[in-house]
Amino acid sequence: MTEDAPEKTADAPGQTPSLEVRDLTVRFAGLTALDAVSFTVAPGSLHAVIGPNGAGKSTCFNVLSGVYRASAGHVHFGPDELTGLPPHRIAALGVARTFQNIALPPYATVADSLMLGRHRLTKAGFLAAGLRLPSAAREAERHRERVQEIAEFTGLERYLDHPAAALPYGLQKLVELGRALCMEPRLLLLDEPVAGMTSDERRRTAAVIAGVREGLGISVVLVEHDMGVVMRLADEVTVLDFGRRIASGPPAEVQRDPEVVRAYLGDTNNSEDAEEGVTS
Amino acid sequence: KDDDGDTGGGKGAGALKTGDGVTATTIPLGVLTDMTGVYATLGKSVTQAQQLYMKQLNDDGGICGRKVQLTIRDHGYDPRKAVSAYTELEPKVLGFPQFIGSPFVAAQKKRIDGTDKGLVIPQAWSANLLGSESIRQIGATYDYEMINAVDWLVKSKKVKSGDKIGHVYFEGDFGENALAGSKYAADEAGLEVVEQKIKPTDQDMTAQVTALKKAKVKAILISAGPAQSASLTGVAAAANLPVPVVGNNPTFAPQLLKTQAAPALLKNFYFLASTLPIGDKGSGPAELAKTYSAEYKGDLLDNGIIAGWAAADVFAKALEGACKDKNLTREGVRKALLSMKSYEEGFGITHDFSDPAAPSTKESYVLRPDDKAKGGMAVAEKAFTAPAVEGYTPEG
Amino acid sequence: MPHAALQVGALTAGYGPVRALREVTLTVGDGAVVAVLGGNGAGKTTLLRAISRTLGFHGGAVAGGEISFGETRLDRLAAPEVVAAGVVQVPEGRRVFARMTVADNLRAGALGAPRGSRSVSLERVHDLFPVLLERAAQPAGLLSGGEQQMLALARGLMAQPKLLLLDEPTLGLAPLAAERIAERIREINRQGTSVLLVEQNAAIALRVASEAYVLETGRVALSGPAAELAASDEVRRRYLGVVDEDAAADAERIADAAPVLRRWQP
Amino acid sequence: MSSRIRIGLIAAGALVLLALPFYVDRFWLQAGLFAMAASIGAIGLNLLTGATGQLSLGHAFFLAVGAYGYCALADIVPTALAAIGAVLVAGAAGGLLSPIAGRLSGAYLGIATLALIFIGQHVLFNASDLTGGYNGRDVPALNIFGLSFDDTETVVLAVPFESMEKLWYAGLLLLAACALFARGVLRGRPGRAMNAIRDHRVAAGVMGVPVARLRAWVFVLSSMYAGLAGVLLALIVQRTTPEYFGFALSLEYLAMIVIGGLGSVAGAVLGAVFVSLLPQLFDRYSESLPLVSASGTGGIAPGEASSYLYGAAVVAVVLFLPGGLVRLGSAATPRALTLRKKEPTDESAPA
Amino acid sequence: MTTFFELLISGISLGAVYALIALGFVVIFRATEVVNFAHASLLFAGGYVTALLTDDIGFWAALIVGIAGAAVVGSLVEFLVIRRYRGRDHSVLAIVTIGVDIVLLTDLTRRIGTDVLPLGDPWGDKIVQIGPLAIPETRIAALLTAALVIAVFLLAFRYTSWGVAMRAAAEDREAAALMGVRLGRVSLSAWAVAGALAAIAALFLTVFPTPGLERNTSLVALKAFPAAIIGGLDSTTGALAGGLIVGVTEAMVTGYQDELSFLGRGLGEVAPYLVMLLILLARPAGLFGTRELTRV
Ligand SMILES: Nc1ncnc2c1ncn2[C@@H]1O[C@H](COP(=O)(O)OP(=O)(O)OP(=O)(O)O)[C@@H](O)[C@H]1O
Ligand SMILES: Nc1ncnc2c1ncn2[C@@H]1O[C@H](COP(=O)(O)OP(=O)(O)OP(=O)(O)O)[C@@H](O)[C@H]1O
Ligand SMILES: [Mg+2]
Ligand SMILES: [Mg+2]
Repeated sequence: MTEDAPEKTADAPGQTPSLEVRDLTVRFAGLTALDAVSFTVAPGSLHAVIGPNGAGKSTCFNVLSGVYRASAGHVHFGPDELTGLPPHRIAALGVARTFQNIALPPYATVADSLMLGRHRLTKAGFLAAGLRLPSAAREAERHRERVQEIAEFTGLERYLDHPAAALPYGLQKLVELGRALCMEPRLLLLDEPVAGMTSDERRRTAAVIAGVREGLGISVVLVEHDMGVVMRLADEVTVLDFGRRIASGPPAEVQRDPEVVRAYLGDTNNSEDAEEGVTS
Repeated sequence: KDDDGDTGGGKGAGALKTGDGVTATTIPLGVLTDMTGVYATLGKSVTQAQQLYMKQLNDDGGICGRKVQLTIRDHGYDPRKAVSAYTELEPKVLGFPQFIGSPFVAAQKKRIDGTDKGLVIPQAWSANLLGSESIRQIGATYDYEMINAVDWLVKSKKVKSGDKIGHVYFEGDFGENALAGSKYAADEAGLEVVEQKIKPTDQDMTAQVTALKKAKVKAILISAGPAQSASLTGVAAAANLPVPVVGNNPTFAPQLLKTQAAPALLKNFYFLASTLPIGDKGSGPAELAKTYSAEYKGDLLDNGIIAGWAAADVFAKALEGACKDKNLTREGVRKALLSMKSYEEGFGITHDFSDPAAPSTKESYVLRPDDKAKGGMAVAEKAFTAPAVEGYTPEG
Repeated sequence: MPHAALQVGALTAGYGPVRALREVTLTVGDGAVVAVLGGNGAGKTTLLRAISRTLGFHGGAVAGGEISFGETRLDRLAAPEVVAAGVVQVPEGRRVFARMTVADNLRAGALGAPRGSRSVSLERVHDLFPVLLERAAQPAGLLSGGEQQMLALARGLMAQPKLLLLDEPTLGLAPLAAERIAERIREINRQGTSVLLVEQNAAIALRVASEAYVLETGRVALSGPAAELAASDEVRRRYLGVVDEDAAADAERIADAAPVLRRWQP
Repeated sequence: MSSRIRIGLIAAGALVLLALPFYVDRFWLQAGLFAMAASIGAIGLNLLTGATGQLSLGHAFFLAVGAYGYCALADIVPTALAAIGAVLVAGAAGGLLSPIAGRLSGAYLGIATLALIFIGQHVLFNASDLTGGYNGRDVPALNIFGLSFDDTETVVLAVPFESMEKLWYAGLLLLAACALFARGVLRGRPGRAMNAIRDHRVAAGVMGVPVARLRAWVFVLSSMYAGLAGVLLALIVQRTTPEYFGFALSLEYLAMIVIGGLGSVAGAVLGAVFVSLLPQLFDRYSESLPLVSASGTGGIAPGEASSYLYGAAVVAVVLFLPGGLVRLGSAATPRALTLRKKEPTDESAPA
Repeated sequence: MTTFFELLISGISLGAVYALIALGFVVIFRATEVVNFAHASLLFAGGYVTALLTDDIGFWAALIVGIAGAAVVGSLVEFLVIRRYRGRDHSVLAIVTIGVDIVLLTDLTRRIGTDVLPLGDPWGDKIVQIGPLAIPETRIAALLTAALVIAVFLLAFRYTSWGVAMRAAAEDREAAALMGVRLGRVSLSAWAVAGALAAIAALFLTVFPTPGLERNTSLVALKAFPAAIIGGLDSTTGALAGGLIVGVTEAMVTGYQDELSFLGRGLGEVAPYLVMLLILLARPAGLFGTRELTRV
């Protein structure tokens, strides 16, 4: 009964393929959330997707991670076509994400939430776990160590045995990030990772994200409203508005793009916002 | 730990052989009844009647100088409770003058016949319990009742060869055993049976009546609960299908005569039973009715009382027999009962217990609802046996 | 409307063994906008829960101190009565009624308000957030994060509060939208509603607020006129993220201190 | 409670259980066996409803499949194989339901599975030649390598061993095995995935959990547990009757896991013991309860008294022990954590 | 052909009764997201009170009292039990209602004992003849009542503050409290209403063609489960549709039992569940139920 042995683990990290989004369109009853959006995430780069509320950023993530079906268009992750795959198959390809509205099991300990991230990397099925085969035990042991590592890296080690619901909002966000990292992803999708943090917490989290990129050399797609963080981390920015792409390019350019200013930043305060969270 | 064995009781009273919980002073009997489940109606009357009987018996000195002592367990028609209750009482008692719920009796059949061998009198008349020396029903089984019913319909010119008759019956042994009878008899009489199987949760018989009406039946047999027969008779009358409705055993309760269905029931309903009704003028029933009402004031009189009383009486007679044979054990009781060839308990029918494979009688009375009589029943035709029963062998 | 101020005196509250608030004292003068800053777990949300009497829903309780709004002692009331008293909270994390339509969410918000005035406040929130009118018939659960945030805010306004408690109202809002919220808060305030504003976006919070408090692990660490606080280094560095040298160095240290994650060899 | 004490207690308990057949009579053994069978079934249901959040009212059906499957198979293969076969058949039956089990959840799945019971009973009543119809079927005694679990007496240490005594040990063995297996599953990788599905279906999928498939498999597994429980029940009662496998039975199992504690093995067992022994105790001793008059003397009959108490007990436990009986002992598994336990102390709150 | 129509009619009229019972489930479910297994006993309570009083104070008065009585019982259940539950898991509350049901049923069956209690309704066994079709007046009354009551609730849920409050409370208690919803009152009122509905259902369940209230009456309430699910547990319209579907299916299958005998006899009770399964395969949330939303 190895009911869910991971389908595809041909993902030795390093040769991270590039992510190609082509003419992605998502329609819901009555509105078009994404309208022929295209962008490419170069291997190992950090690509930010920004835009006003309701622009379609999370919807885009939902398609990339298989939660929504695309009405039209394609998403290629290296050789694999993601559109139309169920979420767990996409996860098996090494795509991990965090959720904008926290999606953690409230009563499970942080440690367990992180271990869930290891699901696709582990094999123990009902029989192995039920009969407590030594193989399963060894496996669990090895992965617990790695979870510990990642917890330390994200600064969660103090909370490993706390139920997630008892943690303040900001920390829960961090747990989500940790859980995604535990999937040893090749592509990491972060939906507003620093929302609800004070600026030095933001700085710390930003450092973590940067560290991930340096350490693992994986691609990251970042949705964030904190321009400070975006400016600091992004190599490339795509701006959506009403589901359409209105601009893309390196952060500095995009930030000056009048369209973007009009639709998203608002000229009054972008300087101030830009200051926020900037370091080094 | 006691091993359900013949250890209980000393070898008192001369050479009297005792065992199975019988002591120098008491004869313990078990009662497995249902006073909270679907057969609560029956269970209450039977149990109270049996308690009354034993009280009188003990007041007259009991049996073999011993008092008979009933231990009652109410299983509420829950199989697991029933099994547990039997398991609990079996080691302690000589036998069971009452065991309601033939599925449970059937469930224990193996143990009763195999190891325990204590006399059990089920308050269920399904033929599939026949053929055991230890499980003995009193009265005709459901199938015989229905054979008689069909025979009576024919000879009283209510149906004739070639006609169709409907049979509405409960899923389960009661209904399906009755159906076996009606089908057999119908074949014999050249009739066709239109089957309508129902469940206790079906309380509105409109659809059934519609179907039977479509089939143009000339009479309807029913082996179900009181609610169903009331609904059936009522609807049939209302849907101008004015045919006789003939039920057997628990299909009628006097309470029905207080309901909407009363007129229809009084007009079209008949009822087969192998005892006189409690409301009968005959000495047996009348006396019982009197003493019972005296003991349990305000409690309704129904035929469950007679059934309970009769069972208690038969058991007592068997005990006396066993006492005479100086063998007051399960074996002794069984033997004694087998030797009772013509037993008349005063309810109008003679029973013969010598053949475990056959019911103690094949006779039935035809009764009718009667709002004046006690228990709401009066005899419409005295006991008879359909000629057809000769060729019939119950599948057991 | 009757003049009333929120008084929180020596409030101590927590969850089972956890003390989330210790001896917190704070005042929201009538018609004032007061900001509460603080890091994760500082106790900001707990403070609002204590005022709205919803700690019970989280296995928490007030252990000491008192809360009064004008004459009424809030800490003796049940949550709905607090609303009736005119103190309305817009909770952290939106908490919109996902399966109800946007319109019904707004009606739910108005349950606490006097009947007649509903249509008025409905218009107000609609021109505040036009998107809510477009989406009136859509299940709230299907709105985008930010749209849900707007709905939550609008729902709170429907009750026409005397005192509005906002828990991170700009969370997940685009800069422009956040700005608009800030303006609206001022506007609402001008119309006579006092506001207690818990906000991570200190820049906005301090701009909107007249006074501000800084909570750290359940204690009031700093408090005073917003302008003064905005000037203090501590606040500038930790909450405004404005970088001066040592802060930069400090940040560097953090960055280095943050252990790097090495690849996992299966 | 320190693990040493705990182990000590467990060992003591085990000894008592092993010794019981030498001291108590058939009634108690039977009651105990009912509890064991119930425990196995309840563990299965708890895997499904407690751990994966899939409400099921159809458990009785799978018990029936197990019980009748055993009888039917025993006609053609040795009883030992029949027992195993029955469990597999139950599992297969669960598998057949996967299109529903995989897609539905909550009350809808609950009542959808309720359908199984009525359909199942219909089949039991009508497929007479397989199920014996209303008569039910005699259950052939289990016979493993010549050791037969029937009522032929085998005297052990001067105590006659009949079916109950022998079954007792078989039951203990099975229960222990089932409990350990389930515990392993719950604490291992599958368990985490199951909880994830319960707590946040979408997130679980994104984390790489094949939601529909896992749900289906859990359904199969829990059906197999039910099947085994069914076989054991059949062996205890020695006769299968259709009435038994009804709605009430399913509710009973649901009550067990809730009373015991959702999602934990210990909980399932505690609940099963509670629910299956309580009514029997009440029945047996209800005469001696206050304001109860012995059966048939009018007033509150013992049967009634016991169902009053049973119902009240169910309510009381759920209301005053949210989280179930497991809360009483420290047998709580990590999964049964509440917010109350293990909160951050204020030191650990970040500055 | 007349047979078909007769069956159709009897099915619809029976279905109306199921619809009334199902509506009781729906109200509770919408207000508290609890599957209320105690509904059968509420129904029983209402019927019992009515039956007791009908001889002394006349039918209509008795009915009113019965409805009130059942409402009180419902409120008591909420006040004494449901309200005391501190957890948040709805399936657990369902178990509590099972416990409540056991207690109530035991008590009521004990009181009713072996009786069959007529409710003394004015319709009696009168029949309305429409061409070849005969319809009991009781059932016409049932159909009208069901339609009326359900319409009322449809509107109440949609357009009254009570309805909004109820739905809000069901979805997120804390948020509802923050809107000023008095959670206690809301669920209390829901249970009271469910009780009242149950009493009405009890009436039509026990009048002609059934002889009266008796200990097995409550079993019939089970049939409202598939009815409620088929329609969609949170939909009032669904309750009506579901009830009718169950009723008609049952009547048809019973009426054409001979033609269907290869499926085994007595299929009447099972058929509705089969229909339910089929419908659920197509629409996991029933015909009118709202699907669970997956938005992240
Ligand atoms: N399942 C759905 N059904 C209907 N409409 C939806 C659904 N999901 C999203 N939408 C709509 O699609 C639009 C885009 O939503 P999306 O969540 O992608 O916005 P976003 O860019 O993430 O905004 P925010 O920054 O506020 O999170 C929104 O208007 C939302 O209402
Ligand atoms: N339900 C709960 N059970 C136990 N502890 C809790 C609970 N909610 C919060 N806490 C603890 O109380 C303290 C304060 O939490 P609170 O949510 O008030 O912080 P906060 O300032 O709102 O943080 P954030 O800015 O992240 O929302 C934290 O240490 C947190 O761990
Ligand atoms: Mg978003
Ligand atoms: Mg907070």
